[in-house]
Amino acid sequence: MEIYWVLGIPLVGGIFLALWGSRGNAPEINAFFSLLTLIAASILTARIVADGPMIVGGEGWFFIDSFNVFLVTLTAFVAFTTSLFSRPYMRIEKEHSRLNDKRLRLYHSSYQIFIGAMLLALTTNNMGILWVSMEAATLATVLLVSLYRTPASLEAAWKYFILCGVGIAQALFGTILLYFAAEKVLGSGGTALLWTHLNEVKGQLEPTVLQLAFVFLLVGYGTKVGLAPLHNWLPDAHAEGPTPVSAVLSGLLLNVALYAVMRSKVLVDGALGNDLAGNLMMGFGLLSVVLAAFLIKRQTDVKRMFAYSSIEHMGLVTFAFGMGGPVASFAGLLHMTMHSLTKSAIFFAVGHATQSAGTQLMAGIRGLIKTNPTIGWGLMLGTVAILGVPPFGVFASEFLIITTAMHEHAWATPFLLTALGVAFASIFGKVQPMVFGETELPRLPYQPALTPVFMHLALVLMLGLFIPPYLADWYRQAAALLGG
Amino acid sequence: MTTGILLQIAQTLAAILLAPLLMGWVNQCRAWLQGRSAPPISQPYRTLRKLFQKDAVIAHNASPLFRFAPYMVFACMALAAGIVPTIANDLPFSPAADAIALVGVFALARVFLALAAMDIGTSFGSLGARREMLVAFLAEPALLMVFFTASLISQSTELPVIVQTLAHKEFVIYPSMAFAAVAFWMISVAENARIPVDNPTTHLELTMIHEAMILEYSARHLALIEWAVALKLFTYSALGIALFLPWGIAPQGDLSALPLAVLVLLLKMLLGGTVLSFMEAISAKVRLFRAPEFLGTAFLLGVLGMLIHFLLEV
Amino acid sequence: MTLSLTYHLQVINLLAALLLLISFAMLSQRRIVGLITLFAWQGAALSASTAIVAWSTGQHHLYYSAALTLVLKVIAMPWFFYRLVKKLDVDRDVEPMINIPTTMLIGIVLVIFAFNLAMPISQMSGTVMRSTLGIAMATVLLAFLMMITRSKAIPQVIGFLAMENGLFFAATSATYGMPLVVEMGVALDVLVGVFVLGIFFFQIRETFDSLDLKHMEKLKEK
Amino acid sequence: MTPFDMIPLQWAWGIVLYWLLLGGASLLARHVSGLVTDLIFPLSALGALVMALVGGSALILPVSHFILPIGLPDLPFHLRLDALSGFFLLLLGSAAFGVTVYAMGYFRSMADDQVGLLALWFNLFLAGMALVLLADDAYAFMVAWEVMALSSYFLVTTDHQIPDIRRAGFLYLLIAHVGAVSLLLCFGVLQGGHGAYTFDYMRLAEMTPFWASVAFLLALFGFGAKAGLVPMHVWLPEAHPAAPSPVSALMSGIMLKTAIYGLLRITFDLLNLQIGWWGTLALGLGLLTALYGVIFAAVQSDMKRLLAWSSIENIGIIVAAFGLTLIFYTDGKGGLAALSMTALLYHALNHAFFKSLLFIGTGSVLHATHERRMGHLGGLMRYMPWTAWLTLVGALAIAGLPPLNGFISEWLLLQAFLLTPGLSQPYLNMVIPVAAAAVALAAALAAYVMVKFFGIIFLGQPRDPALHQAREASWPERLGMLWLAAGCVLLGLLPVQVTAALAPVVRLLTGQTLVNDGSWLVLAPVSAERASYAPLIFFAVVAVVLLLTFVWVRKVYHGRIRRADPWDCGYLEQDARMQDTAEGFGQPIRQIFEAFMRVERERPDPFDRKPRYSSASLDQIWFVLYEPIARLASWVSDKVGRLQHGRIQWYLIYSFATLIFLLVFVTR
Repeated sequence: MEIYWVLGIPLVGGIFLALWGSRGNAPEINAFFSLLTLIAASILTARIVADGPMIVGGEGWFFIDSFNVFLVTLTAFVAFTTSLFSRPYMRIEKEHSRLNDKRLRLYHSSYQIFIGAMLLALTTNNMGILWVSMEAATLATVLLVSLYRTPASLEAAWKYFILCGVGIAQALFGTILLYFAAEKVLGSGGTALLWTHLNEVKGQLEPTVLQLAFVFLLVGYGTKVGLAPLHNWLPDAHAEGPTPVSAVLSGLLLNVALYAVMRSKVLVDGALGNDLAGNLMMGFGLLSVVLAAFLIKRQTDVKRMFAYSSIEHMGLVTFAFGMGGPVASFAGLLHMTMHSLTKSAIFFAVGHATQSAGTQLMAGIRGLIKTNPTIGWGLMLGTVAILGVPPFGVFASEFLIITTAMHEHAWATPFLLTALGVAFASIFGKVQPMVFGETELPRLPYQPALTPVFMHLALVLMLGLFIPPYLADWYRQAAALLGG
Repeated sequence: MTTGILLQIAQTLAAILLAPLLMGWVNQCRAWLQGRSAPPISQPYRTLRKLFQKDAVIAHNASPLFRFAPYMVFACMALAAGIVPTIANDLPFSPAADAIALVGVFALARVFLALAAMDIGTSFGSLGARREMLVAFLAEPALLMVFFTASLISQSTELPVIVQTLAHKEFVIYPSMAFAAVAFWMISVAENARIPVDNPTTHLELTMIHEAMILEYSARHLALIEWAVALKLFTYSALGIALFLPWGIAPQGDLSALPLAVLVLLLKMLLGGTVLSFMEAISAKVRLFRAPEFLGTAFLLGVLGMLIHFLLEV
Repeated sequence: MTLSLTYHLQVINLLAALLLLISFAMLSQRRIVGLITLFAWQGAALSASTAIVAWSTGQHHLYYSAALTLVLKVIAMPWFFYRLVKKLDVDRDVEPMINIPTTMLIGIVLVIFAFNLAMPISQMSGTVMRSTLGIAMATVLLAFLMMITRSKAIPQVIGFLAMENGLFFAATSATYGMPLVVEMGVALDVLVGVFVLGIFFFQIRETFDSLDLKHMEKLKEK
Repeated sequence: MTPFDMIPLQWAWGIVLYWLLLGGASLLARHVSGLVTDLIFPLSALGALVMALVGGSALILPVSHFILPIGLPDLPFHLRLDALSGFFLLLLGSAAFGVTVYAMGYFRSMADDQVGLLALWFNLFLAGMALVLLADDAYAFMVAWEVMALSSYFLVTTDHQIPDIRRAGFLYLLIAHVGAVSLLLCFGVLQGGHGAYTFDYMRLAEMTPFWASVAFLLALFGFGAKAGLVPMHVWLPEAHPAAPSPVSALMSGIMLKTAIYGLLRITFDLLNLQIGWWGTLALGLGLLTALYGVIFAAVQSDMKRLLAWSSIENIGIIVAAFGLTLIFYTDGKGGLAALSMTALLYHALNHAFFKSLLFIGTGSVLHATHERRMGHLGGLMRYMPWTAWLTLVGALAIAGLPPLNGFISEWLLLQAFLLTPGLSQPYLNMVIPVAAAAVALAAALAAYVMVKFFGIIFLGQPRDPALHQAREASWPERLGMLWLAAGCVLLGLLPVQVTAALAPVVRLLTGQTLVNDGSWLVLAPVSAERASYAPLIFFAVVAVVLLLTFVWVRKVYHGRIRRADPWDCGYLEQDARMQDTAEGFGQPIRQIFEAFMRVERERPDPFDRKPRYSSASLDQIWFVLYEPIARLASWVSDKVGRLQHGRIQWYLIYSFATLIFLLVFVTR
């Protein structure tokens, strides 16, 4: 039952804001709906914790297990904090008259739709619907990326649309192939694409078809995950869109896309019985990590830089899932969580920083710690966290990933070592002067909404030192599900 | 034990008292060899007495360190003289410091002297200190190498044990000791500020090392330093004797051998002094920049000696 | 029955071949209006084949998707694009990135590749059609190629939609159509997508006063 | 339960918590003027003292385990306190006590909110270091390790307005992080596959020689990067001068030792086999580091930089001792291993004391004169006698002069070197005495460096008129220095007792202990015949002779003392600029060892009105190793950047190519 609330609230919110979103208190309404979603999601979570996995609706349209339930919570949570952050942020944008009410209406309503689409993608049991909602999420964000209507933002949005559209088309082809293989076993009709059904019979699915299907799915959803060399839309979209959008894009959308990949991988592994899928993912992951690290080195735009860092981390997660095994999968899931929390926190801090400096170029941002200490420390700590320095949680997952890799795929570790080193040098070398040093930047005229930042960082810190047992259990079950 | 302690004190006192004599003898020989009319052999004693009677003149900005240093240097040298077996071989002090510690003692004295030299802040003082340390940082490890060779042979760094092994065990020829001997000679020349590294008789600012350090001292402080210098020369000679011609030093607890030992010692000292002055007379002072090379050679010889030991004697 | 099946089989194979032919034609077509026409024809062929499949196999929900295809891809979208082209007045020759003959050659290679790829699958395809999957895949790849070669916005989008056609063909002919929900969803997405694109075109147009993609190469690694 | 039936481990963990709380408190208290310096720092110092006691007690008490309810799900923090950890905790506590007391006076002059923040990181730093020593599983260790690095980074960048300091901090954290990652890999090897991250499992894991060597090399790299082993040392001469002096003292005196601790823990405790060539490698690296460090120390003109380089030297000596221990150990010579291990631990302890002492000494000088360049100091002994005399103790100690503590560890080490004829491999028999020569050379050079250091800063005439205003350090600062100086003296005078106290650690690591053949007075590590050293007698004799001479001179000759201008061969116009500068003092060394450095000279041309000559000796390794790496990285990133040139068609081609490639790949 809660599932309908979880999906319904954002939908209603989207429609409501589409109609009345141009009024002054739209940001509050937005935050309110996000809060409702979060509440519904947590009730759902509580339900799952109590009763275990469940299948809801007609022939079982919705399927919630330990793998996606925590992603649902995560999504709802980050969506809520982001909406809190976007309240003052969007106000300022409006005062600077970079946006007007019409655009804000568009922004708020698409925001809700986007969240709804992602939640649907996470909860649906039907691989087809999964595809549909992924596409919907893309469409909802395209207009958000081009919200400023600047040439750059239009270009970014266009690339985002075309590249992801093409990618997702491949994913559809993969889905068709999947269905093609499935109907032989399950017979044609609605149930043949239900993941739960597929999962039961995955052993009987036709390998040759499935491996083709997986290639298409991987290329398709991988484009949205931002795996190199399919990642080219990602930095542009992150850099040119409004910061809240960047936050949810790299904090949530990438996760959801990766979720789709993983769902397919489970089926393919079952059908093929070899670790072809795993090797492909390891390859992509490693490539992304290394490329991203070296690309970070040459960035001048702060949001672009952190976008590349998202690619790097998604690569790491993909690599971990590719390795498989309980520890690695566990680490991958953990890393997903940590990355969304940390990265969105960073984007919040960066948003305020860029607003106070009036530029996204890092050369223009200096000595935040003097003018806006909280922002400065938020950015510094966030950066340190995302770079995998303990006691922040990102380290916990990197610890598991790297140690496992060292033991099972020692050949990969030199790449990881290089990439991590280069990424650390580049990011920290660029962030340090932004935070430290002398400056003549003005103080922010308003009170920055840094509650979300420190809330996230506190969570990350907490998870680095202590992971609640039930959360750990989810991770374990999910890891087992992903072929542990 | 008591006899040991008495012997120890006796030996130390003897060293302290005899040291200027050796100095005088060396100067006399050198004068003869250079065809000058020689000062009497007791000249050093006279100098010391004269210096002790004078009023001390000290620079305005001299710190306590400056006045403390001479006593420190003297004390160190006395200790050194105490632990080197000169006449007898069972010395209660000797467990207190072995060969390595002996090097440490010399280093301690040197550091204090160098610091005192820098204290007044004159151009020559700091210059002397620098040069002294330059000589030291090569001479010290070289000296250690010499000791190592000896102690690898005798399986010990205890000077008495070394002497015991070299003198009172059956006679063996150690090629390594030959290298060590040459190295030791070069070191002791440098350490005692003799030609060719330094010239104790001139105050030529381009070349002087030791003298540059003690320029600011006068009267009793100077006297103590001069005495310490003499003592150092004495100790080094004693060392050389103990290491390279140890025969005649009285073995553990046989007092009957003592008189002989004293006699032998005096002879050796005379001999050593003659040789030293002879070498000084025939060689010329090298340029300061050559000093590191000179000592580097000594260092290398020391190391070579050790390697030779491993090659031929193990 | 088998006879009729063979008829359908032949007709559908014919339509499939037509589909492939049209893709090639699109690949070689310079004028945008011509492109749009071809796109309409492709849609028509697609919906026809869908209808036949529906009729021959009694998968009634395929009628819906055939109708949907007819409405969307043969009428609505071409019309919309015509309007757009007239309105924005961008109907000029498009100079492709790679010249036409080369493109054709690459296209042929792709087709062969796609067939080889699809061969093992078609072997054990239990459905009436054999080689359709290969053709669908070829159509998709050709559309992809077209998107690569075209340097203007509208042709690229048409290529995108042609790709969707290929997918639809695969969905309907290789399998007896996806579950209805899915197809509806897909169709909805396509529809929304096109509207978004429409908005886009105007925005791009008013920003760059041209739909040439050459203006949109600013974002890069300096 | 009452505090008395708590096991030491619980005490240790309690103090770690206590430090963390103090950190939080100082953050809150930062707005109340003077509260942090007058309350927080004393409390931290108290904690340090207790920590020292706990560590000491752990040397004799049995090993104790302890599991915290935090950490990873399957891997809660395991803590463990054995003799090794105990020894290093003792080192940490006793040295940190002096430094923290000192800090109480040192940071008085700092703005309140700044000092509040600083105290937070200060306490975190202490807690982190202690936790490193207590950790008993890979995760806890790494967390503590990085907390230590991070907090010290924030301490180093206290004055982040200065670009050089930012650069130093960045370099420091970067190298620390790379080292940490290689430690991660090392643990990855050690965990043996079944996700067994606790040290207990690692102790059990059976390793092939190959993987053991990989683990060892990774550990050597990781810990070497933290300890400042050549060629990973480049951050050290930058970061230590950049930090506030008490922090430099902590970093140099204690943090470097945590790296040594890790090296010992992994090599002798976690790895279940050791291989001889490891020892040779470590010995070689250690000696190289020692010589490299001391040579560069001799040519520095910045006093804190000089000390930083000298830290590199001492680490080199410690690592050399480590290598020697390995060689003996793998050769089955437990007794000799015990000897060199004792030397190692002893030197680590000594270095903690005298290096911290020297660093805070420079801190007081810095406070009094706001000057770090030795070329602008001088004659301070007259204005700050306490600082001067206490620093002199440290200087003599680090120069390895008897009867202070520096001498003993070097003496022990040389003894160990002299015992190599016992070894089975002949080539080692030969090589190692030569290594002894290198150690001796380094020690002698250290004396050179310290004469330069002390002489130029505290002796001579002030090179700058402003120095006449220099004031003596405040009483907490003096107290801190006094504590450390006393440590140097006691460690120097009581070697027998200290070595006895080290015995449990040595037994834990090498299986044997040092037998002291001498009495409570005489240290005779192998046998009284073999070698012996009795600093107390030594000291007594020197003192007695000194006294006697003094009295005698006084009694016999009552010469008066006249004050006059310096004579200096009768030269007139003595002024401060005629003294040796720091550069001048180092010049001979530079001339001899120029091959190691890149010397940049600024020569005046003949027509200069105000001719200036300046020369800087730069680290050659930076240019031959690090700059090429940096260039390579940017070259690669340029090439990679080409991929992304904005044309959407190209992006489509990437996707297309990927698709085709994968299709071919899977259906091949």
